[in-house]
Amino acid sequence: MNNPPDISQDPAEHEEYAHNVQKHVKGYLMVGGALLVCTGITVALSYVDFGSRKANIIVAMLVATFKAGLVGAIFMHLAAEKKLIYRVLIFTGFFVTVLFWLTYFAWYDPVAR
Amino acid sequence: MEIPYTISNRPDTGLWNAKIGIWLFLASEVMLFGGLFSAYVFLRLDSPPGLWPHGLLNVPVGTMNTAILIASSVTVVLAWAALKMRKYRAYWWYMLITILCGITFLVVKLAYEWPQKFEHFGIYIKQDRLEKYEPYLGNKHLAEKGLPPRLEISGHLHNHEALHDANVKEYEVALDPVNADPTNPAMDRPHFFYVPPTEKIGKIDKEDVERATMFLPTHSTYFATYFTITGLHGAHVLGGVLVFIYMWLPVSKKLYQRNPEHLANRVEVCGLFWHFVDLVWIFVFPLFYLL
Amino acid sequence: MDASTSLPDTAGHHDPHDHHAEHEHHQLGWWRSYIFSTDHKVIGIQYGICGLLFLLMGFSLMMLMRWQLAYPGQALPGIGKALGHIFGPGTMDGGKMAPEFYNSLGAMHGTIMIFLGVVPVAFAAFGNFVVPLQIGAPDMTFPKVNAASFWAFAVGAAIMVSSFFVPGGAAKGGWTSYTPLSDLADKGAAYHPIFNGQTLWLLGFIFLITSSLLGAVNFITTIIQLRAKGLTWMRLPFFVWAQLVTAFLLLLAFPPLEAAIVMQLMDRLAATSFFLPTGLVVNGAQVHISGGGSPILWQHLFWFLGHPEVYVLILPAFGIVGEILANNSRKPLWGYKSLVFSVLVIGFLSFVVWAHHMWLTGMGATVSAFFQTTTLLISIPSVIILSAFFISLWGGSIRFNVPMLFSIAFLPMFGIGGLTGIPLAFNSADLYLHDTYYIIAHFHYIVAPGTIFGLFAGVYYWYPKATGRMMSEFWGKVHFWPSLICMNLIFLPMFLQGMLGMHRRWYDGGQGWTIGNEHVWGLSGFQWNTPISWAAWIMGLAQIPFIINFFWSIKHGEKVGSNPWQATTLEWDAPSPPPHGNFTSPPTAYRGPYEYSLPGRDGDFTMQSEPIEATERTKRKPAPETILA
Amino acid sequence: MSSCLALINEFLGQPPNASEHGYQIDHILEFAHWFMAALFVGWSAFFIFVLVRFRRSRHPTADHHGVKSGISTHLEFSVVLIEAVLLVGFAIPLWAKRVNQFPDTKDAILVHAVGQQFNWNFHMPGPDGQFGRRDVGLVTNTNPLGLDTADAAAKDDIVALGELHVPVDRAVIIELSSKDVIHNFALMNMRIAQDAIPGSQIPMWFKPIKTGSYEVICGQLCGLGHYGMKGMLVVDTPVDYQAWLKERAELGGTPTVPAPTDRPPGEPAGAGPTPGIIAPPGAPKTANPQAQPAASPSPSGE
Ligand code: HEA
Ligand code: HEA
Ligand code: CUA
Ligand SMILES: [Cu+2]
Repeated sequence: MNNPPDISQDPAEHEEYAHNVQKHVKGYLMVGGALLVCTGITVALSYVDFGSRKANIIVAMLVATFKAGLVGAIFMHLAAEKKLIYRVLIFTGFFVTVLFWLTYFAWYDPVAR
Repeated sequence: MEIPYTISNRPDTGLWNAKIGIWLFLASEVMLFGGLFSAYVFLRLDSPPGLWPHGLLNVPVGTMNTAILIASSVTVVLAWAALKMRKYRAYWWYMLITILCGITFLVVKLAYEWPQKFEHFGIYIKQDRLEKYEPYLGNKHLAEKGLPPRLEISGHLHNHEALHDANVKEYEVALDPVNADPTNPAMDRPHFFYVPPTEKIGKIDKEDVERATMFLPTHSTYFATYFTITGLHGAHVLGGVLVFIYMWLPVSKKLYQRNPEHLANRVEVCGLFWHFVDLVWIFVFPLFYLL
Repeated sequence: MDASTSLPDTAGHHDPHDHHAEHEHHQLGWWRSYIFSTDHKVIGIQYGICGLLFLLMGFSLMMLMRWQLAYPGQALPGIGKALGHIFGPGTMDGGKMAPEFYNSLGAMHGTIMIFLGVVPVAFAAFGNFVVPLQIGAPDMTFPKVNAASFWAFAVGAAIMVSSFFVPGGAAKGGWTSYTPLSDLADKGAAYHPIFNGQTLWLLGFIFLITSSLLGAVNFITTIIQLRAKGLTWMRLPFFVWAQLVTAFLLLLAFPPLEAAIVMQLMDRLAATSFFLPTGLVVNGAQVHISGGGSPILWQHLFWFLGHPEVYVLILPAFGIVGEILANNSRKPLWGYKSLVFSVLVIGFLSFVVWAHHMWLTGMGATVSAFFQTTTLLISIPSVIILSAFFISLWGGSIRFNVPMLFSIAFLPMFGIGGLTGIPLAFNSADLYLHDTYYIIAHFHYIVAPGTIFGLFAGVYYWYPKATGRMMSEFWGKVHFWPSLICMNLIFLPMFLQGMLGMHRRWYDGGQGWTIGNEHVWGLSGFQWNTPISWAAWIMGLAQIPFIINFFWSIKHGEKVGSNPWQATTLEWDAPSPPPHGNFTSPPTAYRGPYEYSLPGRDGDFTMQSEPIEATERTKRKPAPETILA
Repeated sequence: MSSCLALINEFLGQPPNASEHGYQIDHILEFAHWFMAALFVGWSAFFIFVLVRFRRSRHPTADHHGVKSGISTHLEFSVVLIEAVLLVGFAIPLWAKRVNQFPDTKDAILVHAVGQQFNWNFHMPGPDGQFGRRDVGLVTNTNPLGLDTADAAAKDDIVALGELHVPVDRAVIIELSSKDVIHNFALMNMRIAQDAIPGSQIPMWFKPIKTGSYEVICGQLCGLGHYGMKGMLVVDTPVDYQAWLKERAELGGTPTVPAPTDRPPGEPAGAGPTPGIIAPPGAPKTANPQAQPAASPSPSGE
């Protein structure tokens, strides 16, 4: 979904503009609801035994990532942002992954006999 | 010459300055919490079986706090939208709700959750003395079920003098349900609702104790990460609240009258920050409360 | 999609802050316009002076250490006793340096040089002063944030320096502050729980990091948003590119260290065990902590910053040298595109090589293979950059003024430092070289005769822009030659010491060790310390002409116009010194940054702001620009 | 061939190698150094020529375009190529051998080395080949390793402070750990080094091929005594080695050198845990005469 356009300096257009934003407001409320539901789901799932704790962690992280996605995409308008910001975030994402993955990897692969 | 693009977009980037600024700042924030979370992973992987506690935190309260943060995130966008629609009153109310949400979150954390931990007492038993406390630990039962062993006996400390008085030879603890009735299958998984310690008093010889502390950061790497990350997160919440208060005060009304779009931009920028704080919590909550 | 995009930027006039800014230079008193100013030029100069003073300070600490290394255990004549009183008991009692004071000096030398010296000068000072001018901007995008950044730096620096005077003295764990050592250091009866060296080091860092982050955000936004009309990305001066990448390195590499620092603070203040494993026995006594932490975790988080940081030290120098080479060889930088490309690649790769500082921490075959590969990969762009610089000189008409002297000296010096990085990149070779003076020599060749010379070059080059006056050429040369010679006398022998196997952070200068007494080139490893130290002290003297020249020229230097070097980039359009708001009228860029000696024009330089004439279009061939050559 | 290569390392003062794998490491160093030298000389020559040829007085008007050939591309590729060869051909396999192909523990000498401020403790399993149990709870000045004497396996264990003997021509596997902070067990002549990190036990191996005694350097800043943290590795003939084992065995689990307790110079009274035992530089740690470094005044001037 798109972001509400910036208001124009011209008061004449103001009417339908406000209306335009109004539409988005509904969306925001829905997303909020969705997030609350997901929170409930996360809690519930943590009491379901998926066999191993690993499995439980993975499931919980998937839900969390989904929620994070919603917040980012809708509340933070990432669904439709400028290229520039995407670029910055892609690099950041990459480096943060590197930080996680490589430290884990280094932990996982020590000198051994 | 004035600094251009403080309010309106630079044509070729399609962005105004502060918007880029905040996103760059958030990028660095991602790396900051990235560092902390990678530490969490590192330490959790390192911890031997039984040494990474579970179910010590108060899930319903945590859930409530999560809900509060999410709600506040919604109200922030609404506040921003209201400004876009030039409805100052609505903006004012949404902002107020946001602020209150933020404050509630902080109060719950600092005045309720943390203190509840601080007064809880945990005792790690020496490896070679574990059998002696089998009635409190129920490790045989756990072993049968293939669950990690319990190394800690927790509850409320009765004889506080034991902490500093060397003559007191044992700790008397009002046991947590888990230790009061360890073999009860209901205890295998953490409770949903917080259950206070039972009346049952457990006695533990100091000789058999590996370490005994309140649930402070020093208690374990688990609580160390928990307090550090939630603490830092709390600091962010506080910062957000303060800025929001500033933008809710009459000062910003003046700015609104002078140039509503400018106020809208500011709210958008702080909103982005607030959503990020919310987003961090979305990961903190399951990692510490549930898993 | 934005209605307002199309509209002229009128809204700005309503904004109170811009109003405020507009009035600033009319109304503000001395304090607001010179001390608490938000003008990027003033802030740049503030950063510059502080940074240079800190360089001097870091150097002075090192000159002290060099005494101990050359004459271990002997009382420092003259000032020795006095220093003992200044730094308090247990530091230099009777002029004799105590081991932990040596460690303090070492750690603080590293910290001060890197974080209070080079970063503020190379990134903050030149970045602040030059970048907005070079992109034709009136100021930084967020002037207030800019000022905040400087004051955060000032606080952090104050904390760092003050830590010398708390009981027990400044941090002793090396600039790397490896845990558990620094977790356990400076604790106990003799130390204050908070006002002790290590804790203050950590606290100071939090401010320094904040400062860098604010600065980085500001730089990037400025470069993206405030480029003058017509100044497209490929028309940016190379220096701006270098600063942009540097800013990104600081922005994304510092936070993980900040996280680590918060954790170490917790370890020290809240008795957590982030970096402390179970079962520590220190000095015969068991340490009572929960344990379960990991010492290696600190190293990962530290070097995740640490390596990008070293490129933070060199990239601005690359930028400065590039500008000056082009200007004084009177021809464009050769392979501009490949230069830009290389800088970007360096920036990117520097995030995936950090573990090459941790070869000996018990790294498995796979991980080390990965990091060896990336480390070698990252050396390639540096090779490309240096080659491009060398080749740029070919066919030039080279002027040997002081900025140029320092710049051309930079090239081989960096070359040596960089090349000696290559054996370190192979962990099996590093097995032998790790933690020896070879490492010290490796990186000093890069940061001292490299970066520091780059900074000197920059100071001499942009000084007239900042003050409207030149620094003295003669005294500049008196500064240059001894510095160049001494630098090499200092650091070349360190390679020999390193190959001998002499290790760093040795309070006794290797005197007590067999290898320290083996001979190479006529002197024993230990004896080599003496000529090195003398060279260092003489180089100290060689800085005096610079310092005098620097301050004297402010009032008495030869007055010059806005473009004394006949350079092409936009900053030379602004009057010197530039007024508040920099440009009398918003500049426009019509061409690339280095239009020197254009064929078929009388002058040997054409400013970026000169419109392209019809005659030119036909005559002009595009300069050869390919990615890899 | 390799001898002339070797010149450069000797020329730079590298002490002779005394371990089986050492020469491979030296090869990489030699190779790298020649490579660097070539680049440096080549570029410097070009550099100086350019500076002279194109100085303003000699070449008043610059040429806007400059070099057109892609020569540098070839140069850069050759750099890449050589680095690649060094990496894939030498470095990676060599490291893999160090960390993945440990010699069979049956015919290797097994030692646990435990670093502490500022000394090395060595623990050998003795005839039974079993390491006795160690417990930090039992650590005392006379029992620096906290060896559990009650444990049967510990009965015949050999504990030595500061000095380790090994027989020549037999692989040695040293498992490194530390009691307090990170140290680094560096044997320059053996071309081997490895961090000793508290909380983890990291193995490292080499095969000495020359008898003699070699200093063990602590290659990681570990506090104010770091510079004096010296161990001694004595490579014996098999006969001498047996003699030493016997002598140690008689002494039982206790270390010969009584753990020193004197506080280091200039150390604030009652300071925290970090400072510990400190050996004045030059102080011999062993009876072995060769091991004596040239006598020298202690750094604190006494
Ligand atoms: C600005 C600082 C800087 C720069 C740019 C570099 C650049 C490089 N560094 Fe350096 N390094 C440090 C600062 C720097 N380093 C510091 C401070 C330490 C020690 C930290 C500590 O432990 O305290 C260190 C330590 C260090 C180590 C760890 C050693 C150890 O602790 O065991 C390693 C290992 O791989 C390494 C490798 C490299 C490599 C491969 C490069 C490459 O990027 C180099 C690439 C450059 C070239 C290949 C030169 C190319 C030039 C030519 C080909 C032209 C030659 C022409 C002439 C000479 C005329 N460095
Ligand atoms: C940017 C980084 C930087 C710089 C520039 C330097 C510069 C120098 N360093 Fe530094 N050094 C380090 C970073 C740096 N060092 C680090 C990180 C370590 C490791 C620390 C550790 O062990 O943890 C180290 C360690 C180190 C050691 C090893 C100590 C040990 O291991 O025991 C030695 C030994 O000689 C040394 C010497 C020198 C010398 C002689 C210079 C000289 O080149 C100094 C040159 C400086 C100048 C020429 C200053 C010029 C400035 C002015 C004159 C200002 C003028 C002022 C005004 C105009 C206002 N350094
Ligand atoms: Cu042990 Cu340095
Ligand atoms: Cu590095």
